[in-house]
Amino acid sequence: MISFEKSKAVVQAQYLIQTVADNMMRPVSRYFDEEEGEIPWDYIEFMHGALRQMGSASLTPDHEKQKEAEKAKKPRQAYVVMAHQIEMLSWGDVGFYLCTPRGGLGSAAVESAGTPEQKDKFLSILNGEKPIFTSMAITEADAGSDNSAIRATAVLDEETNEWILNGEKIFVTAGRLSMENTEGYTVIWASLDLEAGRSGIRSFVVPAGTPGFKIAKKEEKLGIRVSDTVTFVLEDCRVPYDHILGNPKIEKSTEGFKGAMQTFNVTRPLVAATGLGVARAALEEVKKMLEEQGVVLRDGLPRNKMTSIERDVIDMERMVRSSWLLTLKAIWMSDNKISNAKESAMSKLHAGDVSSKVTQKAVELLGPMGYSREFLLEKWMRDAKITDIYEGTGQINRLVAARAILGYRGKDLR
Amino acid sequence: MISFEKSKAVVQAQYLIQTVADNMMRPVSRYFDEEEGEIPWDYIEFMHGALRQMGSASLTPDHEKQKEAEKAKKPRQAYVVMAHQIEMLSWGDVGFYLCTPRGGLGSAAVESAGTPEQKDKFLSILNGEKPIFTSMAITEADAGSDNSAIRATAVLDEETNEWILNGEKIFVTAGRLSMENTEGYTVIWASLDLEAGRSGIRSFVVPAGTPGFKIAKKEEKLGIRVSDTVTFVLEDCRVPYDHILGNPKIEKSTEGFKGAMQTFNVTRPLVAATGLGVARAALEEVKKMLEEQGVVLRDGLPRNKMTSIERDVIDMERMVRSSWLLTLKAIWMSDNKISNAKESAMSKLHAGDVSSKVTQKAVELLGPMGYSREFLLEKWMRDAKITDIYEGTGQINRLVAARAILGYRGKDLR
Amino acid sequence: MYSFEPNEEQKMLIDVAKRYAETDLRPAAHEAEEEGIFDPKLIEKGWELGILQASIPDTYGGFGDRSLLTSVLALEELAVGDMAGALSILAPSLFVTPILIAGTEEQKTNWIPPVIEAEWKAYTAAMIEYAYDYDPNELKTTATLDGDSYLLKGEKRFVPFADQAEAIIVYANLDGKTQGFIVPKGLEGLEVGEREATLGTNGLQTFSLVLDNVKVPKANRLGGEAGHDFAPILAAAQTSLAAVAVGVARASFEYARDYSKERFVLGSFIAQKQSIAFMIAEMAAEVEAIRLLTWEAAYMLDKGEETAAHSAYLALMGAIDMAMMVTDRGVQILGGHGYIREHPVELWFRNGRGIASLTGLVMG
Amino acid sequence: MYSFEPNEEQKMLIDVAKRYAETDLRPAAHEAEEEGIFDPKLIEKGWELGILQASIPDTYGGFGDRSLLTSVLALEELAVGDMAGALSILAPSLFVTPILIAGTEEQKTNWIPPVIEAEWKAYTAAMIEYAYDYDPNELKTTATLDGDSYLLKGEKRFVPFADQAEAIIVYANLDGKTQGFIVPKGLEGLEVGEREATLGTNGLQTFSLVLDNVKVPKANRLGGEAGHDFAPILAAAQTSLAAVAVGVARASFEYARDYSKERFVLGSFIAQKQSIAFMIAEMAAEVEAIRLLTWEAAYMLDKGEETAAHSAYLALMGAIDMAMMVTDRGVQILGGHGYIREHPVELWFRNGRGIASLTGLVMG
Repeated sequence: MISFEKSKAVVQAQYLIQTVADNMMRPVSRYFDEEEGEIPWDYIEFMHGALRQMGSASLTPDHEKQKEAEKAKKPRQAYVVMAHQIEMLSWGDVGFYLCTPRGGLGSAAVESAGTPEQKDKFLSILNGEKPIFTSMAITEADAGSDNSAIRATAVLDEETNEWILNGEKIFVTAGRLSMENTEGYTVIWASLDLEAGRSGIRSFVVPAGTPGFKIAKKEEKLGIRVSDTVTFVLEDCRVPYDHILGNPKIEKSTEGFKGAMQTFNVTRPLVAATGLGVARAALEEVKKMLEEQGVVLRDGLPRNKMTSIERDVIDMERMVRSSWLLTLKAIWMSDNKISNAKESAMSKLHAGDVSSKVTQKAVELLGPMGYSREFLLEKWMRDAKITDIYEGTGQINRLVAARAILGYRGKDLR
Repeated sequence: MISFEKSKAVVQAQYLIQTVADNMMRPVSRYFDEEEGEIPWDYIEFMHGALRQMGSASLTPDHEKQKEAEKAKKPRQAYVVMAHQIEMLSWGDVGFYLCTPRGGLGSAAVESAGTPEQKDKFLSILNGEKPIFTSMAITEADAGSDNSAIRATAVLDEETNEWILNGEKIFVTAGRLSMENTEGYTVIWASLDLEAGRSGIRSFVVPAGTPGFKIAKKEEKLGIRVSDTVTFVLEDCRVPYDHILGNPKIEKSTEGFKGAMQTFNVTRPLVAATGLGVARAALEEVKKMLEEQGVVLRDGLPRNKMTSIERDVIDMERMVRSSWLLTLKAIWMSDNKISNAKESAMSKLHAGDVSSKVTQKAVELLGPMGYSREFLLEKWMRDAKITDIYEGTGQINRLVAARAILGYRGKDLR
Repeated sequence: MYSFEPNEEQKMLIDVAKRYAETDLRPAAHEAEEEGIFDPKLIEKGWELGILQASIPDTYGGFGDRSLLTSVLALEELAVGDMAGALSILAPSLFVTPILIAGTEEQKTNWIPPVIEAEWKAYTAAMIEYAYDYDPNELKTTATLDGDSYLLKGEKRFVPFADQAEAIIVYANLDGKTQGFIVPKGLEGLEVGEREATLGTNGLQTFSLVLDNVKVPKANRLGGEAGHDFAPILAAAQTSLAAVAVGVARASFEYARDYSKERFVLGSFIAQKQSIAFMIAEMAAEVEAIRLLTWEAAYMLDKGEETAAHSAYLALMGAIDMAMMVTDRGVQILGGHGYIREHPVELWFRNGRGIASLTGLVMG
Repeated sequence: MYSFEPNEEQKMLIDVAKRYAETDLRPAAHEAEEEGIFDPKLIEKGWELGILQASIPDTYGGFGDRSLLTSVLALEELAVGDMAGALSILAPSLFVTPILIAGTEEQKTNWIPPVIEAEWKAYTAAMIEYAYDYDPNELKTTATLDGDSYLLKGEKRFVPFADQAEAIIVYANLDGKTQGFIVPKGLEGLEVGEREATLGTNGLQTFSLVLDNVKVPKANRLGGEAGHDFAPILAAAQTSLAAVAVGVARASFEYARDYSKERFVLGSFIAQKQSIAFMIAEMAAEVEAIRLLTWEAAYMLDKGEETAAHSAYLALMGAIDMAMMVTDRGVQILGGHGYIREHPVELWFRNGRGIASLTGLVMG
């Protein structure tokens, strides 16, 4: 039965996180934007403690609870709750969200592709006393957003039963937090056999402090400056055999790779949610600031009776809302195990556009005030732009969505 | 020296044509739109007579005059004048413009690719007592806008020294006017050797009444209904040897084909001009109708002080004007023999977008009045849409422009 | 808890509407548009699907409770078939639904059953006015109290089936507020004008309607003496029009998608070109986004949520641009073939532009 | 007769500006932005190119006649190098040009030569105000006649080099009309506020400026007793800003174009993908379209055509959206690389958004 009602879990999560956002993010958003490289420990410690206490409201869906719900034939909503959490955290400050411990793409990869044993091992440590970060390293300098072009390698040393990883990964979000500032881990995508193409690609858990691993470079960015983005170099970096996520054998089919790609069906709408959180922040701030300047935004007028500003605000509002519904539907499908390659890519490409347009328009609507760093509007415009870039650019997501819509495979549409 | 001043020739042409538009086009625009298939003989006869008298203001650039100007080192402006004529005719009614005798793409092809003898022969007949139409037939059912995929063939019968043409051409503008209603001709693109690809493609003049030629189908269209669009079928259709435009030998290079493609460098901005004429008509009508309804359109406000309508009108205005300047520059380059593959494709893709957007917005701005067939706004929206489709869709023109910008050849970017 | 899955009843209705749209509406659409009339037999067949009847309680001759969400789901499917056809079939809803929403018990009992229980007959409504700034909340047609009657004065446009209507709900400005009035046929001063000629949707017969001090009994004011709140009626109209927009856009998207997979040029299908494929991906995303926005508005209206009217407004605002963007691309993807009337994309392109101006032409 | 070819003199100036932009401005841009200051030596070097001087008659120390078109051509080239750098170099033009356009002979003789004949010194203007609806034609800063003086009251923002300015043209609302006033440094009530921190263009040092009843002699009103028409000044500001927008956008377009031809992914250069190539084609077309619109405005202003002010306005309106569209795509085409500050596209993206709000920050 179609319903647009928020569950209690969602309402509660939103309420809690909004309080955090108001008190621990927004007041220091500007500071950490200007002081790129500083780590927001206050926020990290607080969130770690809070998430530990909340348990089920963790930013990583609790797969045990999901299973229980499944058994009890109750509707699953872990991902939907998570999407709301992420949206609200990003409404607070998307850079801070990316500095939220316990979550991160590394643990999401484990959750989605790991065996039950791996999940126990790699997800439970998130719940320790000290905050822990995880990250995921896919992109390589020459591969762009195309994950099938990965050149990092993993070779099994049969004597020690260890995987030997070699390669370089760029643009790793929270790479420093996961591997240098906390005792976390990263999930590295590498190939078991370069000749095997997609079918040879697997992901490997590499814990902080593993010999042969190092951080080579820290990027200075347009936005989300509080969140670190780094380059990893792996030189004969060894991890135990059971650190491979998924099937260690190369099958002729590309099922393994496809399985790994499933992760994206979850993460894409979640990334969409980050951008839409920022966009909503910008929309609300614009309305507030305009109101403070004496602008009355009338409701319900036909377009030909509106002012230009009223029209922009209405356009922003419907863009944000419709894009959010698209995102919710995609992630709801994940909760309900409905195949959603198309919907997740669509939500990402749509939210990428919407968050860029809305935040850029927000700056314009406040004139010189929008252009000033006195207000956060300009920051949000910089922050939001990443939505259309990471986890696959808008172009990659159009490719993925189009393939799903047209029933094409990679070779049919490049 | 950069100048945006209209020459006297332009001003005069605009004045004359506006009078024609006001008196002979606009009053019957609606009638001929509703009565698809009827031929506007009054307009045709009038224009033929008028153009005959005017001589230099003919819709086909007078290549003799161009040569004279060249010799005298005077600036050439025949194409610029023509672009203004076409824009103003299309401002009147673009369907009528397409029913203007003497001009047409057939004669443009002769002008651009013919030998001096061919020009004398095929251009002078336009100046006869009775109106004559010409057309150009390129598109084939399976080739889309890609002209290198032409499958129509031309074989030389060495005994009779005639070309034997076979094939089918669709979407021929003014095909019926040129081949059935008047004693005109069409220019058929065909291949001398299907194996030779682009380098084998040539164009051939086929006069009305040539045996083996027939009109197979007449299209009913979204817009430009007064102008006929037909399918040609050629079955062993024979034309004399000297009806081939350009070099009859197949060279290894694709120079021949490229030469033929040069025609588009002239025709693309001219087609852009048709769309921009319609767009200007819509813009002016919107302003007039809004004024009649008591709307005051203020000038010079920053966007954040405008009404939604004021902003739309300003946007329309700057789109039309900037697109027109882009078009003028491209066609000015043709007059001055500056290579303009990039500029001509850019003007076409830009005007295709602009004329669609502006005319669609015009309908919206008048609310239910815009949706009614009482006014011409809805017709212009239908008429304008062809701009982004014929003479290469917006997509093809993006390809052409991108190749020119990137220094790519066809194989580098498909 | 969120859910995006229609219930069983809705799925059945969607199915029925979809099948009818495919087998009856779509094949008849082109001729209906060209001839300016939809075959009455097809309208009757559509009426018999019971889409309107399904959301009228049995007290008034129907067989279900009103759910705008359910109506919207069916409406979208019908509009995928043909917009003019969908609007023709559901014209009586323009009359019945406002009475159901805002009428007195007496009005409901008197007026709804004769419409619902019979064959399709022309019942309709007159909301649209002829101005660039047409605004249902600020109509130029006026209602003035005159003893025991209201005098209606003004001109309405695009009134479906006005020429044969048994009764029409006329919306007019009464002291600054929009109110609906039940106007039976034959009243003095009620003049049906010319058949309208429009950019699209010509299969739906609409007319201008002049009200020259038409005298309507007080009892015919929607909601009786006390009148009614116009907001939920307008919101239903906006949401329904948004659903129609989604249907029209979906039709264009699906047609262009399929065409692009079959159109082979120069060694590949055009869908294999990024330029076409990306357009298609964007069309799909935008259709789905506005679709969900429309669903949400309908859901909230059904629940009577405070911000429901705003949601309906938002959905329509989104639908206006979405429909134009998608139907324009539908034509563009077909290229020259999109410009000829053999393919339906050109009709959808024309219908698509209507969404901006046609609030009040449909109500689910 | 139309022509799109600059004359010889213009070509030379374009060449000079382009070379300086390439070899000096562009390499310094990143550091200037990060440090918030442009190397004064580079500014001095740019000043010595004589771009402003070339459009000041020799009577006032320059070596040419004023041609906005010529200035616009040079300005675009400088802005291709760096927007903040271009604005820094030409800050004195904010002071000189309005005097040249609207000043009395005495004002011209007194004020122009000291600026023109010397090394670069901080002369500037204060037009921008801090409001969502900032409108040069309706300023909130006021000028009131008080005996032999005008009292200026209000707050200005984004005033280039206000901290070191020898003199500033302050624009204020005098009886509903915008008028410029020459305000030398050191007047009582003239308070330079904080260094501004902005989204982009941080290489240009700007400050807020509070005018607390600053007393300016009557003779310092631009145009003297009779005042002046503000329209040509505003039009010059709009056209110049549009030219800067074209420069910034061109920079982004050219960089993304070159990058896309060098970035090899999965067996092809990204420029060989239709999605990238089409973006590039659209960027090129839009940049060129607004470029010509800007040229036309400058040409018409030079000719003193009646509709010139409207053309300038139109050019800026077009430039606002063009700059944002193009610079956003510049980032997008570089993908992740576009988001890091090693590549300049992110700076252009930030500068690009400024065009909407910075009328009065540049005048050629």
